Amino acid sequence: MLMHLPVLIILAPLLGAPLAALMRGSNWPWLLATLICWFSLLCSILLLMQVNSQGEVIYIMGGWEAPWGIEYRLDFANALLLVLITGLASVVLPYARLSVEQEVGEERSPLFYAALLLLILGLCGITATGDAFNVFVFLEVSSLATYTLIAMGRDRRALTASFTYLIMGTIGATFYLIGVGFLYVMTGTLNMADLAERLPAISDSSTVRTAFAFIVTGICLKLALFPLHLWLPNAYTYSPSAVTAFLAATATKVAVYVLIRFVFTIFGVDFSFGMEPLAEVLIPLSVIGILSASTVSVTQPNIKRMLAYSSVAQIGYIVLGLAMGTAMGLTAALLHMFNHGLMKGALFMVMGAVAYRMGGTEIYDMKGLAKTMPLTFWAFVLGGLSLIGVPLTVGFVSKWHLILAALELGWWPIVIVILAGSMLAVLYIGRVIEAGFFGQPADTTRREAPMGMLVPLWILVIANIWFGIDTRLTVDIAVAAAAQLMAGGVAL
Amino acid sequence: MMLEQWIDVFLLGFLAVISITVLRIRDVFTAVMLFGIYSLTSASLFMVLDAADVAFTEAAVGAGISTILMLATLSLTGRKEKSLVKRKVAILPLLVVTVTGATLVYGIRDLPPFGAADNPVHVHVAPRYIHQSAEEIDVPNLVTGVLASYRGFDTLGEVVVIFTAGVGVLLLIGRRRRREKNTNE
Amino acid sequence: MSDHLILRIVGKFLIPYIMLFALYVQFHGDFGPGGGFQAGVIFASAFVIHTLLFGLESTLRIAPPAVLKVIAASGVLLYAGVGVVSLFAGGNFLDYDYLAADPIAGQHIGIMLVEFGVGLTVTSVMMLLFFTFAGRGEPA
Amino acid sequence: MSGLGVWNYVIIIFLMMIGLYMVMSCSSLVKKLIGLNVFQTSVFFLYISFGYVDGGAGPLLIEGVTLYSNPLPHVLILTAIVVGVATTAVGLALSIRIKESFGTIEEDDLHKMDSSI
Repeated sequence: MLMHLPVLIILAPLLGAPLAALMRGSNWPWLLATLICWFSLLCSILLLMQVNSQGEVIYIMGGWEAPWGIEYRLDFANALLLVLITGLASVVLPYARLSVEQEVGEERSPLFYAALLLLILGLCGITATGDAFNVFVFLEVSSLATYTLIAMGRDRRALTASFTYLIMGTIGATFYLIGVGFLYVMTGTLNMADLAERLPAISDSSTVRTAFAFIVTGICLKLALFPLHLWLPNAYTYSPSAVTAFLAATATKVAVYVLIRFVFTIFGVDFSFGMEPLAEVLIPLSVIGILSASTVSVTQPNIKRMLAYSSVAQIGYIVLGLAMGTAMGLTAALLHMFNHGLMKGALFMVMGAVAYRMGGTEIYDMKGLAKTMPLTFWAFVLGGLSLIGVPLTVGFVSKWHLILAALELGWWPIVIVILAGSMLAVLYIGRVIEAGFFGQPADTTRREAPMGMLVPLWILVIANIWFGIDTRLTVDIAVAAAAQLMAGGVAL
Repeated sequence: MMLEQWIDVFLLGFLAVISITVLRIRDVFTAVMLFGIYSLTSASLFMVLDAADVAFTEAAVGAGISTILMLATLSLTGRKEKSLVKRKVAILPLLVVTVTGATLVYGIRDLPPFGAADNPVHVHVAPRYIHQSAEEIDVPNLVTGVLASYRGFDTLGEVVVIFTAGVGVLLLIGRRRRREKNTNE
Repeated sequence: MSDHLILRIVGKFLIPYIMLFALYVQFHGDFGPGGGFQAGVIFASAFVIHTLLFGLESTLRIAPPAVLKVIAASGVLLYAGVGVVSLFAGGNFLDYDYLAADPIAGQHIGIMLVEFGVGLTVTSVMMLLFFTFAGRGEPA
Repeated sequence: MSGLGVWNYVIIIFLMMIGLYMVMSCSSLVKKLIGLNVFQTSVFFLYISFGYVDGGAGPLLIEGVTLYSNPLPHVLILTAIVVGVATTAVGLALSIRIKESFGTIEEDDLHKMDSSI
């Protein structure tokens, strides 16, 4: 069965979603979904090991070799992302049971877990595939599930947030479709590796350049790059806690991955950075994004919204790394993609626990948290330190690599921007920690979050520290992935 | 076969007229009905371009299901678009649309000729579907062969998309009706 | 609708033929335009007409949403199941060659089954969509 | 490219832009969804135009015919149409919920109610 690993990751949630939808109550669908995520995580870890030993794993669907059929093609970059997606899902799902019971209700639980599995399925599908159109199909699976899940939030503004995302997300996906169509008409193929082979010969045509513009714009809408991030803050603020935690940690990362795949593997570094002004467009946007979104974060009274704006800023760091167009920049982008998933997952899970006990996520709900919910509070402190980029956390590792990449190019202003962003993070995280330590809670009784939430939460926090100290695993994989991508992505 | 191309352009022109009317009209109900006509015209356009399966689907989905669902929605949300006061042109959307359109016009400059048999799309990948599927799959309808076998995984994704829409709609608006009924009975 | 006698009778008369046509489209998809998706939409439209003529309550008695949910899920499971069977038969996921001794026969079986899966899911989801939208407005 | 071919693509782009403009400028959420459909449908035209072969037969194997239109774009667009209707259904369901919770589906009014939208 080991040769079928790539498809097993997809197959588990694919079979699980319809079954979960048919179940009753909330415990059975939850249990099924959790087990499925664990199974998928196991598969993705095995797959990452396979990639490590073989360099690349190819799986052809239906026995039709590419470019006639659809293939899954896994290298370090997407194998690592699969581990992140399934790993986060494996942590978020156990955590979700209590908060979903409270926020969504038992009656809708089976369909809710089905939608969550479909979301995971869609994200894994986008990540693993080697076919440009297949990306679109699974993008829509994950998007439709996302729109629904966001709208499950209790605040009525969740509905408008979801609708806004539906409109912007569909425009983004359609832009992507236009771009892929233009590539298809020029080459006759939809397979990514085949496209990469055929594009250099015709890269000078206006059609290919337009395709590039449309694909990059479409994906940037999905990954919420400033100024296309307008859908994100509301979507993250009003969706159910578990959904926010999972989406914030994975959904935008998958879009970043698609961007990396197109820029580096399909179009190639020479085209993207040599013939197209990719760096000239993306670097200013990400710099403005980092500074403005971090500044907005400082003033937000709602912590979920604050973290959402912080996510826009973090996306800025990732895009900044990949827009450098160097192996080091790409390494930093991939590292931050993984690490930011860990820290934002942890932080939003903390907010879910706070919402579960306090009923809200405003800053006054955080007052005196150190006394009332000490374990939850300390998880926030550690996650926050990681977000700032304090040494011995994952945040430090990725920001350190980003700074190294900028220094390699001699881009001092960029280094200052990165540091300024971290300073702003100190401000917005610091003010929450201050409220937690010195604020007076309305009710001083101790009411720690239930174990079912604390354990998954702390697993993620410990991962933040673990990968911050033992950097071999992540850094080695990111370096290897960047080397593969820079070399044209595929070990041809 | 110049005639087909004339019909193609004529139908597209007709679609342009309908779409402008839909844009300008205030009554959403009429807009939805016009959208139904738009879809049916699209279906004929697909037919002219030899895409029978697509035409079939567009007629059933666009003119059928989509329109019905929109009408059902309107019966709940009201049919008028409100603000009759301001009829101004929105500046930002116009700017975005102009830039996007200009980029696309730039993009079609280097497109291969419309309908030529030696275009890249007809030379690479597709020939196997056309010439070898008789031995490999033996299904006369090439679209079915590609859809269900060569790119069967895409179609699996398509079924999942539909299923997701079902799950989504049930989660969003499937619950209250049942509860109301329960309290009533 | 009760006074629209002609509509009711013509409609009633049409429904079985629409269903028959849907089945034709479903199983003739190998030879002509059509397939599971189109068939599913057409099949669902027969029930839409039924609802318009006889009211939602009576249609829901024939096609209860709980059953439709099961059918929708089973369509997806059937499609994925074909893939799983081919996995266990020694091929790759969705490799229909392994479904029968002869690859061509395997392809035929595989295509028929997955198209049927598509048809099941599309029919039931389309009906569910319509019933849900129509039911939302009904004064309960 | 012959004159008619250019017109084919130019009108398709025009339709696309009408759809996009409708999505961005219309106030009613249902009209936004109509615009989204117009936008997507015009992309479908683009794909089908790519697959068209002048003088070719539709992609149904017939004895003695060698020139066929390309079946691949047809397959892709079949999938895309399904995706489109799925998105529309979810969008419409959301509009109904928005109407029930806010009392309106006009974007302007929604903006007035919640500055954060």
